[in-house]
This record gives sequence, structure tokens and C-alpha cells, in this order.
Amino acid sequence: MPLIINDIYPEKLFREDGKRLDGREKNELRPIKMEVGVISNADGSAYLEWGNNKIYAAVYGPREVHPHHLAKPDRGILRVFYRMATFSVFERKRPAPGRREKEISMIITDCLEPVLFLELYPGTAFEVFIEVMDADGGTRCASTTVAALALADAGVPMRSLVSSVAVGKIDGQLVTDLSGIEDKAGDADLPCAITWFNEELSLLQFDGDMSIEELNESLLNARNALDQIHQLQLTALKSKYTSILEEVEGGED
Amino acid sequence: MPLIINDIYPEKLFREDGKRLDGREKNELRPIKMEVGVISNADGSAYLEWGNNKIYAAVYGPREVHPHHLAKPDRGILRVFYRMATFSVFERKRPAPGRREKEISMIITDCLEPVLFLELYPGTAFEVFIEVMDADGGTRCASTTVAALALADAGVPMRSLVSSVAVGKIDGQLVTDLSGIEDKAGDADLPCAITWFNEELSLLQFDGDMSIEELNESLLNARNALDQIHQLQLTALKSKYTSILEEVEGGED
Amino acid sequence: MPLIINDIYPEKLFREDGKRLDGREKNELRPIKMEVGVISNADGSAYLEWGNNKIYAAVYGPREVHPHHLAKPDRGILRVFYRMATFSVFERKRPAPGRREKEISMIITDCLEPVLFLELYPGTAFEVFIEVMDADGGTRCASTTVAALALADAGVPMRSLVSSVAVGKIDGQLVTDLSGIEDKAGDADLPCAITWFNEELSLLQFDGDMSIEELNESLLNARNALDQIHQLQLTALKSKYTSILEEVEGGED
Amino acid sequence: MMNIKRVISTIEKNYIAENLKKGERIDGRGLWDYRKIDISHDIIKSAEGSAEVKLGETDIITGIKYEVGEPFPDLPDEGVCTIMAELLPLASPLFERGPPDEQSIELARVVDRGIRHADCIQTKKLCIKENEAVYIIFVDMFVMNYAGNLIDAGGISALTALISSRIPEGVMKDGNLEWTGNYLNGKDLVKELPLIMTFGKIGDIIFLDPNLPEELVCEGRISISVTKDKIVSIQKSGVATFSIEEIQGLIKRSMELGREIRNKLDLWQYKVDK
Amino acid sequence: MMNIKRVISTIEKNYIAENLKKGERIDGRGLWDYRKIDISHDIIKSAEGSAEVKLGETDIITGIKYEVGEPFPDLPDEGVCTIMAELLPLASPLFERGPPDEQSIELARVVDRGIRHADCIQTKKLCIKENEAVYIIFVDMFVMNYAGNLIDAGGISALTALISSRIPEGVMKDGNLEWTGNYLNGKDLVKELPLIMTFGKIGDIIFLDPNLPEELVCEGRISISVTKDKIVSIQKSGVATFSIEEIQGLIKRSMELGREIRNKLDLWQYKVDK
Amino acid sequence: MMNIKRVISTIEKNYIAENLKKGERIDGRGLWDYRKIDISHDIIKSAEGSAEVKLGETDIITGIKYEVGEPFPDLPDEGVCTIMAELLPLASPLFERGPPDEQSIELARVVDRGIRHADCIQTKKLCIKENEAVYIIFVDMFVMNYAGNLIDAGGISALTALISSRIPEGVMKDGNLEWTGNYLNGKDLVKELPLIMTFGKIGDIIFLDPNLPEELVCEGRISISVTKDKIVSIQKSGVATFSIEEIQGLIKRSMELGREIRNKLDLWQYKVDK
Repeated sequence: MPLIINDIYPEKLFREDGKRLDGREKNELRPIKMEVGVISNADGSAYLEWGNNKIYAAVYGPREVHPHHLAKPDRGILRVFYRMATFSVFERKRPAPGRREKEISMIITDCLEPVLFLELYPGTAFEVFIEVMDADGGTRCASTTVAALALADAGVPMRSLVSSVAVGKIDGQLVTDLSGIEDKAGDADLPCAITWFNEELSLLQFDGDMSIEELNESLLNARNALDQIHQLQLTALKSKYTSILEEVEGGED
Repeated sequence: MPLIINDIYPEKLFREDGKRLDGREKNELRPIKMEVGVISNADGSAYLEWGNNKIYAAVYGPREVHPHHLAKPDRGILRVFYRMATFSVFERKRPAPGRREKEISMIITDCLEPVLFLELYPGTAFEVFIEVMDADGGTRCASTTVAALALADAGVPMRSLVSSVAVGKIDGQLVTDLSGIEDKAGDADLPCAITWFNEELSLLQFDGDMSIEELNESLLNARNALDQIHQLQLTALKSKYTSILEEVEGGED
Repeated sequence: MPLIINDIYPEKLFREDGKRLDGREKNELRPIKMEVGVISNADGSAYLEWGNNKIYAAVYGPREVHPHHLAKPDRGILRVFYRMATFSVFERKRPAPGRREKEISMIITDCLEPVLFLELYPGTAFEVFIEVMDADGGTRCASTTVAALALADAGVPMRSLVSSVAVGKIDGQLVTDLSGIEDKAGDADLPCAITWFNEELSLLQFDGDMSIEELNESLLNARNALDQIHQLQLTALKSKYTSILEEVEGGED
Repeated sequence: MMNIKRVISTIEKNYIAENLKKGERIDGRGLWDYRKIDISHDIIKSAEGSAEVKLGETDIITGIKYEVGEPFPDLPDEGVCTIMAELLPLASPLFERGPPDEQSIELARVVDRGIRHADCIQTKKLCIKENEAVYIIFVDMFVMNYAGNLIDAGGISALTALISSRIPEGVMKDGNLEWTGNYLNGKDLVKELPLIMTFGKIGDIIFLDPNLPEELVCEGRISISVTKDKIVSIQKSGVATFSIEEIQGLIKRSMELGREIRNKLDLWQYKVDK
Repeated sequence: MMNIKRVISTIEKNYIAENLKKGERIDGRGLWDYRKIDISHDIIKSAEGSAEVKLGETDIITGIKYEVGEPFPDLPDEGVCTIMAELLPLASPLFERGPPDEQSIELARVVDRGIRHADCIQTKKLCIKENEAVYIIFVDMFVMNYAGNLIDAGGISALTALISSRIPEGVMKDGNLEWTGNYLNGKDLVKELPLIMTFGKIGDIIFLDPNLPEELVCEGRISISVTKDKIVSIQKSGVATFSIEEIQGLIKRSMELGREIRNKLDLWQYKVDK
Repeated sequence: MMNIKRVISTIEKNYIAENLKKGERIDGRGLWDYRKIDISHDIIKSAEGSAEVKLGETDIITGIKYEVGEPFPDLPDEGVCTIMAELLPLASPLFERGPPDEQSIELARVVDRGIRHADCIQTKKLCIKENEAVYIIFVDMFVMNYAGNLIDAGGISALTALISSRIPEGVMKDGNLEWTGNYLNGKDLVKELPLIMTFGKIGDIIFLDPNLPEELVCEGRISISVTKDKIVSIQKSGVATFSIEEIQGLIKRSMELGREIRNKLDLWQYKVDK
């Protein structure tokens, strides 16, 4: 629970020892934990802890589209609904979905769609529900990452996984994986996502202020971090199959 | 019109002579007046004065369901819309239906449905509109009572009538038919309704605080009051037929 | 842009020389400029400057009706959507359409419908979008006038044009074409519109206070002004055909 | 929204129209007759004023509530009166649930405009303290049965509710609102009594107080609000058009009818004691 | 809205019902047994209190947030506690997006009523300064997986979140809010622990803690909230009817079950230090 | 919502795409050319600033309004600037009535982000009195005709309206707002001029300033906002993906294009006198 009372930004985002406030090196990721198959009712699901972020994703589909007029006769549609729990942030969020949540939903949709074979599912929808239960910076990237995992868990055919991370600039220095405080008090934020089948960016936003050189370097920092996140996703998927395998083998005893 | 300016609760809810503030005995009902056929446009209607409550109910149906997707292919549906007029309460109610009105609508629906033969009306709806024009405690019970009457007036086949009353506890004593002030300043409130075909409770809510013994006794108090209300409903229905009969016989002169 | 800071009404609405605050005679119209075909995407469109009013109208149709249930099997429908830009008035208007905008939309619909042959377009809709970008009194009349022009520009068959103007009373005297300040600080306002095919009024509203004699005289003032506006509409339509003709003839060179 | 014009069959429409053209109405009235008007007042205990008006089978209950709030900055010493109408789905199969539709907005607006331009509500009497506290009066009309011509019934209903009202008198003392124990009544709040007369038009025939079938078949209506000696509001609705001569005739007739009904209804009788 | 009753086929329904009538439940429980209850607390860093409660496969996460606001005029020295529920579409194919529907309103209301009438929240401890500043406590329940009986799970989840909460202590100094650096915890906020027991009814059979298939086939439910020695709230829902004798039996049983579960869960263990 | 992608037939789509792949655009432009840009300023008398920008046949009118309000507690000495966009149904058969949809939210957000991160609006100049009164500036964009690339047109339109604006200067005296009779103008409000460049992508081809058919067939777009020497915002939309090398190339090109257009448009010429 929050230990500070006011949401005041610190003067500096680096400690005297040159490390970031949470003790990380410039290009170090926060601790990440992933798990698939966490919501029994869903066709696929995943849970992600990324720093203090706690995010669930569930996939339903292919299923009927409501309202019907959104359905497309020649292909399936992907719908992503990103939501934040009222208590996931410092000041209680109003329950109704806000403009920001709709915008992020759209961005994640665009970002995941390239890896799907929607043309195989005419008239239907895949619906991805993302619930941020606890938020601490980088939720759109974390949500993209966990949503890709939930799609994979649902057995939806995919060209590849999608991984996502935000890089940026704080106190004038380029860093990887901005925390909440770094996001708010920093100079620039560059969330991006990669579709591994073509190794291109399917999400790219930037806000802040960077020179051409800084932006170029930041893109390379992102690329390195994305590799690490991809490995964690693959491990999470494997560990489910491993545990299924163990169950099956255990059953044969 | 309101004679008091502030909606302040009295210290005591019993007078020195042991009667309630409005002069009633503990298990005495407020004055009740019922009339059917009051809204000429409706398929059935009824009007109820119960203490200072003034409530209209109108039934339309069986008719087409809007929106269509609410219709059920194998049976009719019952829809109840309980509303309070803006001026029916001490502080003006906002015009849009509130959460409380929706909740009470649902409760009354559940409570009336057991007496209807909805399986005979596939794809259609019975809609019951209840308008509380003046409110003084116990509107959900009064509304249930008048809605049952309007359904009967509409000639909708019914297993039996439904009658409803609230019993409760004020100043530590069990009473029947709480008035507005008793409802607000009292200790406990137990609205209930009975379906006469099986003599079981189809509405039962309780808020407050009672021991097992008090609750058991309250249920018996309710049972007695429900009998009286049932008689008043039957009389109201008969008086309409009597007056029709008189008209018909008068017409034969 | 607004030169005054407070929207304070002047003491008098006539100058010492007997002219109105903007220098007009009692029955003089403000400067009016009309142009058709201003929005290339629309089936028909028009632009109107009337004093400081700046209004666009665009017509789409006959086209499919959304939502479908509004369509009529035996005739087309006319839908008018009158809107004011947020910055068109002294105090920023909220973006969502207000009650006043809906009411004026309905009035303009009723006023234009008599000149259309909607029976020729079963199941479809003509939609007229009116956007008041700058407002200075009399927008409903100006909007009606420009909407009629846009319908004509769209080639929609019409019994005649419709012209509209507001007359009224300020400082006890009858005047033609109330400006914004005259509308707010004046005594009475009488917007009306004429359908030229039968020379009858298809819009008529009145607010204020007039004797029978004043009202009768005002109606005659309106009649005179409507003739002038009609001529301006015809000229605007002709000038489009003239310029098309010039283009065509120029092309034959 | 249901298309209410379809409710009446073409045959019925022709029948009503043909008869109207002969000056005959389905309910036997003359072209310039009102249906029977019944008024009850002070019927809602929770309201500060109330009335039920029946115009034939049309039935409207109006209640008055108040709040104390701040005045508008440009009218620092005037109270506010807002008028609302609900067409309850209970009142007709033609009415639907949901937010106010065009017809209910029109009802509220036409009644409001009559009242607003007639010097009816004494808004300065509704001021408790300049710039600080004024009464906000809510006049809420609920249509209980719909049988045509809501506007005229609504107008009488709103006026009667206002006349029958009784509002606690407040004063500001050291920035706090205190109640004196006295009351304002209809005599304090209301001055002029604007009456609204609504005429239907079908073909060339114009007639007063359309009942429901007439309202459904007519091409348009015009509502004219008058005080004793002035016209204060006019609203044309529907696709009918009116010649200038027709309008001039209706204005004259409204002034005459207004005088007649004003005397007959004698609305001040519904005033209650303070 | 999807008709959730259709999700279960008639055959399945008959099967479940037939077995229930023999006192047998599809998951092997006795008629008066709860499913397994798992409780985690203080799981959300951004919340001032939180809990995740699993009742079988039903999963609800509740978080506490606060704001400082003005008290209601009629309760000038009491804070406010509001309870909300969201049935996330993530949690079940039966849940839809959109504003709170009847089922989520019911969940919030039944939990709220249990808490409100049990002297559970110490609203006077939530007063910072009379008439000026009080805490508004938000108890927001999010359903993460829906496998029947949200109400009982929600009730435990809300209580645990409240017990595990930690709220900065504020004082008013010269009209400004200042934080003392101390905290209020669950021991300050919560007194009585109301437990809610929900029973399903199908035909003549009544049973505790309906799982999802049972909830979909049953004709009605009744939820009874009890403290150690009182009944504080009852809510019947659905079209089932109950005889007075059945109600009396259920009340007695709820008091007994309440005592048993209260001991077993030992919710005060989830209190955190100040 | 209409599926705008269906408006263009497959044949047409292939035609446009095939030509683009040869570097040829249907309107004859080169891949890196803008359509003609026309700017009018100060066209709305009721607005405190206004501009109409035509980019080819795309037409956007932007108006500025202000209110005086309280600052956000965490920025007590800064005014606020909010940006809104409406895609008027008048402007295209592709636009529908109703609350802001995704496309209008995107337009407002991308323009807003360019402005926000460029040190464009001098929010401290918009402070009347710290903690008490600041200007709230509304920049409202109305799309009058839609022929592709609303974002770049909207950005120029918003900037020009801001530059052309004239806002009465207020001071706080004894807790009351008073107007000095002087004005703030564009020179006071605006510092940096962020320009937004939007590129479409289809297959491997990337091109500047998509017109409507290009926008309907392209797989995605990327909008890059730049000041004289910095990149301040990037937004990718649609399902296109971009390699890191492509992004790096576009950033470089945007800086070059930005300088060129900045000189050509010379937006400061639209400043008005105080």
C-alpha cells in the first residue's frame, strides 16, 4: 500500500551511486514474473508482475461479435479492452473507462493484430480483456506483453509473439524500462513493441524531447530489452506445457 | 405539502400513550385505498393510496419486446419499471432513474413473476409501469401490491394475487407497516410479499438488526397484515366488476 | 474576436440618430453573403454569412437510415442536425449537443419538409448537417435559409426554396432581422420562414410581448424581408450555374 | 421511436379529416371548443404545490419543489424557475422509456416560454439575499394519461401547481440560511396567468384542442400563449404551413378564447393560505 | 444481455436438479458445505488495503482507496464508506462490458447492507473534523473469475481488505489538512464482522454456496448476513418463493454457520501494523 | 461504425498500391510532397483566436476560447490548454454523429502531444494569480471537409489559431478578477512551433501526407512532431509495422521537412496586435 502521502516528484532520478532510485542500472529491467492459464473461465489467460505492475489478461474467442454490425464478413476482428482498476493508482480512478483507456486499447489492438491470422475467422471476434490491478509505469507495454501471452495460451494461431517495453530519458540520460516515477518526472518516454516474425515495431510512441542521436540510441536499447522479455514469455509458455506434461506423466504412473 | 422544513428525525417513535406517532397501534395498518382501471390508455391499471403514499401502476402487454434481443423464444418476459416522481420525496429527486429505482424494479419483477404463466406468451413482454407520485415509506411493498392489482385488471392470467407489506422494529418494539419516519429512524425493516397460490414469500428483504426470536415474530406479524391487504385487493377488483355490472344492467333498463 | 469582456446589455438599442446600434434602419437587413457547393464531400452544401453569423450546411442523401428503425417504408425522412461550434458564442459552448440544438433541429426539419417530395424516396433519409461556426443572433433563421440552399445545391427536387428571417421589437419599436444583442436585450422576437410554393409560413415562433396590432405589423415586416432573402438565395444558386457554364464554355475554347 | 402517425389507419384518418372539413369532430365538439377541464390542487403531500389537470382524458400531475442556491451572476436578485415534463410510459403505448424525447422537451419548453414572457413568476420575490441565495423552483409535469393536447393541459397544470404552492420563507443571517416560520404562497410567486391555446390544422381546417386521433392525423399545430392583453409566445410545430391571414385570425381568436377560459377556470381559487 | 439461464442445457439442468433432490451436489459437497476459501491480503501496492478471496474457483480482488471530503450535513461527524462491484468481462463469458448491470449492483448492495447494519465500519473514527472533513472510503470489488456465489466471496473480500487497510491520519489545522505521519488501520476502522451466507433453492431443496451450474439452474437465492448474535440483512432474489418455516430454518442455520466460519477464517489475522 | 476500409474497392486499392510501389501517387505528387496548404486566420468573431487550414481538400477550422479557473494543485502557477477535435458529419459520409470516436480522439491527442512536449504554450504566462486563477485555453478543431491527413492539417490549424489569439488580461484584486483592458496575444502564449508530419505505409512504401484514398488503403501511419532541433512526439497507428531502420530514416527526414515547411509557412505572420 502507498507509503507516501503526496505524489511529489523527487528532485533527482539517479542516486549518488549512479544507480536509479530503485537501484537499477540504466539498462536494467525491473523484476518480471509471468504465468499463463490463470483464469479458468477464459479461453486463454496470463498474469504479469512487472515491477509493481500487476496485470491480468484474458482472451475469449473466436466468438460472436456484439454488436453485430462490427463483424466483418471476410475476416475476424480483434478487440482489446484495456482497463485500470479503481485502486491501481495513487488517486482513485473513476470506474467508467476513460479516454486514456480507450486510446491504449486501440494502440494495443493495432500492435497485436499483425501477428494474427484474422482472415481465417470471418464474422467472429477475438476479445482480449486486460485488467491492470496495480500500476507503476509502463502499463501499456506490460499489457501488450501479457496480452500476447494470453493469446498464445488460448491457442490462437500467431505468426509470432509480441513483446513490448518502454525506454526513455531521465535526468538527461537514456534508460530502459521506466518506472512510474521515472515516467512522470522524466524527460522522454518511448514505448515500443516488436512483432518477432518480421522483427519490426508494431507499437511506437514517443513523448518528450530527444535529439536524433538520442532517439536512435534509444531504439537500440529497446531492441536489447525486447529480447530479454521475449525469453521470459517463452519460458512462461513452456512452463505451462511442462506442468501439463508432468501431470500427464504423473497420471501414467 | 411539507409542513416541516428540516427532515429531522424525532427522538422517540412512540407517543406517551403508547401509540405510534401517527396514532396507530403496533400492528395496525395505515389507511389504504385502492382502485382499478384508472388509466384509460393502459391494458390494466390501478391506483393506491397507502398512508401518504400515492402510487399508480399500469400494465401493457403482451406486446413486442424492445429491444428485441431481450425477448425469449420459449416464454414471455415480465418487465417492471418502478419510478418515483421528482416531487414525491422531501428533497427533489433527480429525474433520471437511479440505482435504487432499478434495484426495486428488479425485486418487484422477481416477486410478481411466480404468479404469471409466462410460458404461454413466448416472444412477448408484459410491462408494468409503477409511478410513485407521493412517497411516505413502504413504497416497494405498496408498489408490489398495486402492480398485482393492475395485472389482474389487465386480465392477465394469474395463479393468485400478490400482497406485500413491511414489518419492522422501532424503538426496540416490533411493528407492522412502517411509515416514512419509522422507516428512517427505526431499527429494522422487513419488507415481504406473499404469493397466495402457495402462501410463500416471494419478496423478502431485511435490514437492521434483530435476534432470531424477533425475526420469527415479525414474520408472523407480516402474515397477519398480508391477509388484510389481500382482502382490500379483492374488494377493489370486485367493485370494478360490480360497477361494470351496474352499467350493463343499467343499460338494459 | 470579441472586443468586449463582459456580455453586458446596453441601456438603449437605438442610437441618437434613430438608427440601430450597428447603424441599420429599422427594417434593414444585415449584410448577407451566400455561396453554394462549398464542401466537396457533400451531395450538396452552402455557406452563409449573415451579419457576424457564419454557417455551413451540408446535405447527404438520399441514403440509408441509421438506425434502421427510423426508416419509413412508404417515404423518405428528413433529418436536420443543427449544431453550434464551441467557439461560436461568447461563453464556450459545451461540445455535446444541448437541448436547444435538438429543439432547433426539430423546428428546421418541420420547416423544410413541406417543400420536399419525400414520398419519392421510401426507406431512405436526407440528412442536413448545419454547423454554426460564428453566431450573432438569428441563427435558426439563417440556418434554415442556408439549409434550403444546400438542398437545392444537392439537386433534391423541391416545391420551392424556403427563406427565413426574424423580426421583433426592441425598445418598443418594431424592427427586422434582430442582431445578437437585439435578440438578448430586446422585447420580442418573431422568427419565421416561408415556403414559396404556397407563400405560407412553415416556421413561426414568438417570444416576448406584443399587442395584436404589433404582431400583425411584424408579420408584414417579415414578408418584405423574406422577399429580399429569397432573391439572394436565387442569385447564389445562379452564380454557381454561371460559373459551371463558364467552365464548360471555357473548356470548349 | 415508434412512428405515432402510423397508429391511425388511413381509413380512419380520412374519416376524421373528411368530417373535420365539414366542421364536424369525432367527439361532437365544435371547431373552437375545449374538452371538459377538471382541476384538483394540493394533492401531493411531499410537494410544495401540486395540481392534477384533466383535459378530456388527458391527465397531467404537476408538482412544485424548491431548492436554495446561488443566483445567476447577471441576475443577482432573481430566483429561478425551471420547468420539466415527463411523458410517462405508463400514460400511453405511444410513450417510451428513456431520456426526455422531442415531445417532452417541446411540452416543457412551450409551457416555459409562456410563463417566462408573461411576467408570470415574480422572480425577485424568489430572492433571499442578493448575490447569495435565491429559490430555485422546480415545476415538474408528469403526464399520467395521454389523449391529445398535452400543452394546454400542461400549462394549466403548471399554473395551478404554482398558485397552490407554499414555500418556507428563509432569511440569511450571518451567512447562514434561517427559516422564519412564515411561508410564501402562490399570491407572492405568481402575477400574470398566461394561458396556452393549441390549434390543429389539417388541409385548410383549423380547430382548437386536438384530441388524440386529431393530433395523430393533423399536419401541424400552433400554440399561442396570451395574457389578458398581450400575446406572449407562439410555437408552430409539424409540417403544416399557415398563411399570414390565418395567423392573424388565430391571434385574435386566442385573445378572445383566453379571456373566456380565464374567467371560467378562475385559477386564483386554488391559492392556499400561508 | 445474454440470458445466462440458457447456458446450461435442459438435460444438464435436470441432472443437477435430480441429484440435488437426493441431497447430492455435482462437486460432491453436502448441502450445507462451503467450497474451499483462500484468502490473500495486502496484494495491491497502490491501494490502502486489499484482499483476494477465492471461493472454489470464484475469485474476487478488493481494493481500498480513500478521499477526504465534506461530511453529509445530517451526519457531520461521520465518514462515508461506499462499496462498488465490477463483474469484469475478463472473468466469465457471461459478463459483458458496459455500465454496472443488475448483478453487479446486487453484489455491491448486498455486501453494503450487511456492512451497514452490522456496526461494522466505525464511521465516527473516519471523521477528521466535524462538519468539515471526513474520510470517504471506497471499497471496490473486482470479480476476476466467476464460478458462482459472488456475494459470499465478495463479503469476505471486502471485510479482509478493510481489515488489512492502512490510512494516513490527517488533522485540520487552520482550515488546512495536515498529515500526522501516523496511520489508521483495520482495528480502528472495523468493529463487527458481518458474514453473508447465500443459499440456493431448486424445487424444495435448499443448499449453501451455489457453484456456477447450481446458480444457473436454481430458481432463487437468499442471502443472510449475520454478526455474532444478530441477523443484520436478508435479501431474496430470483423467482423462488420460500415458506415462512423455511425462512425461520435458514435464519437459525445462518447463525450457526456464521459462528463456525467466523472462527475458521479468523479475519483479524489480516490486520497490518499502523 | 462504418468500416471505412470498405469504401475503396479492391481494384482501386490495388491500383493505388501498385502505383505507390512505383513511387507514383494518384494525385501526381512525389512520395515526400505535401499537398497545397492554405491558411486563413482570425475568421471567427466570437472566438479569441481562429484559423482555417486547407491541406488539399482537407479543411479544418480551429477556434480558441478561454475560461478563468483554478490551477491544478501540483502546478499552481500554470494555466491549462486543452485540445479537442470534432469530425463533423458534415465533412464526410465517413463521419457519424455521436460522441467523440477513436479517430477524433487520436487527432486531438496527437496534436496535443506535439504541443505539450515542445514547450509550445507558455503555461506560466497563463497564470493570473498563483494558486488562485489561471486561464484555461480551449483549442477546438472542427473538421469541415475530410480528404485525408487530418493530423498535419489540425496541427497547423491549432498553432495558427493560438498565434492569432488575443486574450483579455486579468488581474486579481482583493480576491476579484479585474480586466486591465490590455490583451495577451500569440507572442505571449506561444513559444516553440511543433510541426507534425504524417507518413503512410503500404507494403514497403512510405510516403508523406496521405490523401483520402491513400489513407483508406494504407496499412498504417506514423506521425512525427518536431521543433527546430528536437523530436517531441511520435505516434504509430494502424497495423503496419516499421523496421528500426525505417524509423531512423523517417526521423531524419522529419527534421529536414520540418525546417523547410517552418520557413515556408512562416506562421508568426498570423499574430494579431494586442
